[in-house]
Amino acid sequence: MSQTELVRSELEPLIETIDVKTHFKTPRGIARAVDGVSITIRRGQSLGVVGESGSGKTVLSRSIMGLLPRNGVIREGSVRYQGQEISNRSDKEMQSIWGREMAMIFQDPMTSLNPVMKIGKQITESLRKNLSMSSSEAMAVAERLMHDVRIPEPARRLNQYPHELSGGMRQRVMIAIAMACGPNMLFADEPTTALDVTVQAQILELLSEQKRERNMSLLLVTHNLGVVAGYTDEIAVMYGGKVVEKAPTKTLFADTKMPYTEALLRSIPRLDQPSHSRLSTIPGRPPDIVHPPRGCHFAPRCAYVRDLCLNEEPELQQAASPDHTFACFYPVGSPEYLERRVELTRKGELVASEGSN
Amino acid sequence: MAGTGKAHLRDDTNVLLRVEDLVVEFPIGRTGLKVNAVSGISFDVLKGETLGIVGESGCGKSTTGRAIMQLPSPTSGSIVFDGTELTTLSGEAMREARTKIQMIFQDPISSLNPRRNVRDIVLEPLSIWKRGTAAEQLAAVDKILEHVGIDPQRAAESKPHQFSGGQCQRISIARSLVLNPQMIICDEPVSALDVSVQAQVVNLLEDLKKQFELTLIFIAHDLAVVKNISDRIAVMYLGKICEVSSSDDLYRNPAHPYTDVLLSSIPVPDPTVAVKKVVVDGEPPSPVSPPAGCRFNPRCPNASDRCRSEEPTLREIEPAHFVACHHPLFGGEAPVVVRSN
Amino acid sequence: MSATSVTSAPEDIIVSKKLGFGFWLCVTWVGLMAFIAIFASALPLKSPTANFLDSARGRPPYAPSWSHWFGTDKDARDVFSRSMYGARISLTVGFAAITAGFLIGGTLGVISGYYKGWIDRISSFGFIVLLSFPSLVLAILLTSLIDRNLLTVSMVLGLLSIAPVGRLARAATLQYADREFVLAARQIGATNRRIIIKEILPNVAIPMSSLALLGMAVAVVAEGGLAFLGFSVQKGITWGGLIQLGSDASKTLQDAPWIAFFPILMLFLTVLSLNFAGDRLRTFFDVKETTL
Amino acid sequence: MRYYVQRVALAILLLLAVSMLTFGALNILGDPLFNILGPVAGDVNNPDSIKMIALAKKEFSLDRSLPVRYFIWLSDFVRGDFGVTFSSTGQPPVSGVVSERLPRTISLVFLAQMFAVVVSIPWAIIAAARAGKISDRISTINAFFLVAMPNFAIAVILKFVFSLKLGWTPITYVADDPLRSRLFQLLLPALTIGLPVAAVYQRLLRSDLITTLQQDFILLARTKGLSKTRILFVHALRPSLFSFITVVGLNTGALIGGSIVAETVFRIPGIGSTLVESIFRNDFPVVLAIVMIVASGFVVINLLVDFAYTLIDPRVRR
Repeated sequence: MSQTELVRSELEPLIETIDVKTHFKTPRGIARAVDGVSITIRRGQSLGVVGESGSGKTVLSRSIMGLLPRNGVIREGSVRYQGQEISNRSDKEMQSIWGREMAMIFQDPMTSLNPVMKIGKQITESLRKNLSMSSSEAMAVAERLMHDVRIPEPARRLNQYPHELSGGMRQRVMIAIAMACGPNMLFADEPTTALDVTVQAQILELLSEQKRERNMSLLLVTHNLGVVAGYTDEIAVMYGGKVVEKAPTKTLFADTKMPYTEALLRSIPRLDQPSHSRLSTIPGRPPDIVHPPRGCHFAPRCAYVRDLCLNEEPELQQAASPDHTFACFYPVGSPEYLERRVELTRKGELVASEGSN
Repeated sequence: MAGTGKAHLRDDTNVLLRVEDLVVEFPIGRTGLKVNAVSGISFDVLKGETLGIVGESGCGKSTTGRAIMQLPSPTSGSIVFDGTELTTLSGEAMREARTKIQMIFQDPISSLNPRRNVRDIVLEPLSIWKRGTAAEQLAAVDKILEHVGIDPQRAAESKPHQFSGGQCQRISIARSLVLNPQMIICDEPVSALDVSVQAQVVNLLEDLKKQFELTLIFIAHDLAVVKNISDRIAVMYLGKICEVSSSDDLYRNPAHPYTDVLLSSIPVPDPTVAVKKVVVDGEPPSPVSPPAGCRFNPRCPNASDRCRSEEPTLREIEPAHFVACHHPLFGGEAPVVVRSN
Repeated sequence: MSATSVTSAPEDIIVSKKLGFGFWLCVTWVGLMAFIAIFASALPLKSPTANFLDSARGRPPYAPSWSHWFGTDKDARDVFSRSMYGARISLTVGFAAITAGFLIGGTLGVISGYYKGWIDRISSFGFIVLLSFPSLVLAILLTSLIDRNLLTVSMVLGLLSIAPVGRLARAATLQYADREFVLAARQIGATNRRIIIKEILPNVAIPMSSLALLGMAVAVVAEGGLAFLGFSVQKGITWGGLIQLGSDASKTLQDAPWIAFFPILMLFLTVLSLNFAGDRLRTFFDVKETTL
Repeated sequence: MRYYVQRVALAILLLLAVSMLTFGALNILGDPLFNILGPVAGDVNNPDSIKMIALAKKEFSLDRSLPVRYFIWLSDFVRGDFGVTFSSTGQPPVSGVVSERLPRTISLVFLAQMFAVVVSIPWAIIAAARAGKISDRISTINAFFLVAMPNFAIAVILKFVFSLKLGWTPITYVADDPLRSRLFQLLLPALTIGLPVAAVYQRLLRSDLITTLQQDFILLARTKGLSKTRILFVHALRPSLFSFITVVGLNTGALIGGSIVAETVFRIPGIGSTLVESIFRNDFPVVLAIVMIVASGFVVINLLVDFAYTLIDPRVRR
């Protein structure tokens, strides 16, 4: 690859989705799990997808990778990988992409490894299939991978079964499996949610190190804004199957536009607040994706709601800073927002801690 | 006898619960091995206080909570609640004593019987203890449901699965409140909930605590939540208490290396704060064969030979701040104890 | 959290939340059989023991005809009415056996699953001992030693169903006994008795009820097998006995297959209905469980 | 190792309990004296009868207490001495009758089991791979029909169709025929008892496979780029076999029960049909011996199944 080509490929999106919709047919009606999401991930970049349960973040990552079942699922929109349309490919055609080009790690390391297969075989399997390695070659690579993900005594571990390993070790094995064929794109679906906090930090560190060393792109799905803050370049906030705000990480935190993002940030208890500080909450519960509310999906829970929000759905719009989009009629900082804010403060409905920040 | 010490126990007339040398062990099948879930811990809770117990999975925090309720009874140790020793109570007396302490569990859905309607679930304690007439009981249940923000009308008609996780947790709280308990033990009450809902439940607990003059024990792995709700925090590691202090002090001045690790591992939702490098390797060892000496020594950056052989005891390093560590981050080395024998 | 929403969504599609037409059809068939079994003597049926010798048609057995829908057997008895009367013993024994099995096995299972400890060890060993005999062998052994009437045959089959029912009840109880809502009930001061009745039973009973239908199918087949070998109720008309009568000699089976085949059809339809209805009920409740 | 020792100890304990139960049932519910002497046993006024009763009591240790008789019988039994049969043609030892007929029953049960396993596994895999599609639904309905068909009914139907109408298979079993034709004669009986069991296996394995296929580790296997076939056979099959092999063990009991029916219908002199005949003949020692042998075989098979379990599930190994 020549120098110019390399530069071009750095700029070109690795993954690009346009208006992806994934709807499930359920007995209650159609569940709009992902409802028109367009995102772009460039080579070597990491995107954090953040949302509450039911926001569609996991379905989005599986839709991009083409892992969802075909029965009872309505899929629309376009997914491009290195410029190639892949959303219409069959499972069989995707097999050449899975493992080699894209890999995924899951939330629960207890259930994500085959309980009756030795660790070694689980790692070497894809090497042998995708890179046509011999058994001994693959074993040698597997041992190096185990070493890379900092598993002590890799040779011995290769001969063990998953139940003989701790949760953190299993998650490392899962990362080793994902890294085996050197994918360009890694999907990490809540990779640390099931882990203890000290182990979570180790795994996040490992992931970002692997990403850096391999110039790999990363899509990190999580409900924890703290996790994405330190480890991603860009963040997409999802709510009710849609991206409601997307921005480079620093911009998102410094210049939050969407009241939902703001509320989400504020409801996290922070260590630097004195104890017994009143936590700011979001009233109500996440929207029903089968029967979503009219207008802006967040409107029923939003403190800054106005008539327009209840009747019309806001489109994603460009913010002042580049690469920052949000879907709100009265974003944080707008005159209407400030007006309502003054009202709320007067009525004492804003808790003290919200004033600061 | 080397335990984790009792220096932090307070000699106060206001002490509602006093736990001393609590040990809980579970046999593993018939293998002869046992899980050392809790290995001799002591703590006390004053009336109206909130004690936070924090630690990673397997540190024995939930077991401690259940042992107080005698579900199951601890292997040894003393638990004095409101002047009564709970560990020696007979079945019937224990049944009655339990009503004064209530517990809320982690999984809001599993905490409620899926086959009963919600009002029935909240009514159950009153009907067991035959408090008041049927009409009075119903009125009391409706009132408490309103307190926790559940529509009594809906509760009368619905089964638990028709409510969200956060609402189920509110229902659990309502059930624990109807008997007017003095203390509520909250075992990871918000861990299974979304952040936005988590804050609602924490606020609700704070409100109810004031309204009903409750004493709380709040058990969780999330230090940020524990710190927010607690007055005093006990940090547990592998069945032992490492540090006890007021919650603000603990955050400002952690003394035990483990507390420090725990604090710095928490991801901060602010990209301008540089991510701290991981300061600890590995994972907590199995509670089946805990390490000798200080249980944190295999992972501790400050571990010395002394840590590997001698178990540290809790000592006060500044007013109301206790640590069980030979080489704490401040407050000086632990004095070498000369044994009389 | 979000992972469950993904995996549960496709499941919703496959398993419908209705019991469906097939279920009700099966229930109707079993209900009809039960009705006939109970009211057989009051219904306008030919006598099952009467001899319908028809000199014009020569020697019996007679093939099915307008007057004898299912034909007659060698003694010129009406196969249709005998098949109807056959439902009586088959269904009664099936029902009585599974009821006894549920009362004894279910109680033992719930108690041992809830209290665990030595009660559990003893009853579990008892279950394994009972299960160490192939069930038909044990049934033959016991029925051969007793005076075979409706009650004793039901009791023997009931005894056989204790162990399987007990083990299932125990497993179901174990599943719930450690759930938080049981702990919650204990901490509000509920007695063990109350917990078993109010918290455990409603949860165990519903999945078990679908097993009752499956269990009844097994008991009906077992009774048929016993009758076929000659070990069921003495001198009673049962489906198994009718089939045996129609197939004991190769010549009978070859020349007059209707004698055996109509009772086979009745038995088959009944067992199929019980199985199908039970299975529908099981998936129906399982779905409820996972959506909780 | 500890696990194996425990399991063997339990099996021995079980066999003791089973033997006590069988011996007890036959001696308490039944009347061994009547079994030996017939009506003479009740004729206590006739001096001849009294003499015979006394003789028989002595001969068969019936004058001893029940536990003593049990131990005498048990020690004989474990040494292979099953007593003598009460037959009109002298008193041949039971062991001879059993050793002549047992192999037929064993081959019948073995054939049926092989058939059921060999048919059900591919059937279940194909069905699970196409779960929810039309072909799967049809196969599910077929399985339902088979499960609902009692084996005595299948025996009658198969005999009617293949022996009587088509004449493909002989009506009776001829013990003197060469091995090949005897195996051929066992075909219909094996189908009789194997068919419904195959359907039971298929239903169970299919539903376990479907459950396994929804697990996260299958999703992980897919993201590795493995082919569907490899995922089915290498990843999904083995963890789905746990309850399958348990049920294969348990259903050996159903097959043994079925062999009683099949041997009766197809007139095969195996121990199943012998059991029925002996009961009608009140031949107490044969009944006792057969029930014990069958139960022991069943217990041993379930023991082997438990050991097989440790082969496929590493988590059980200690």
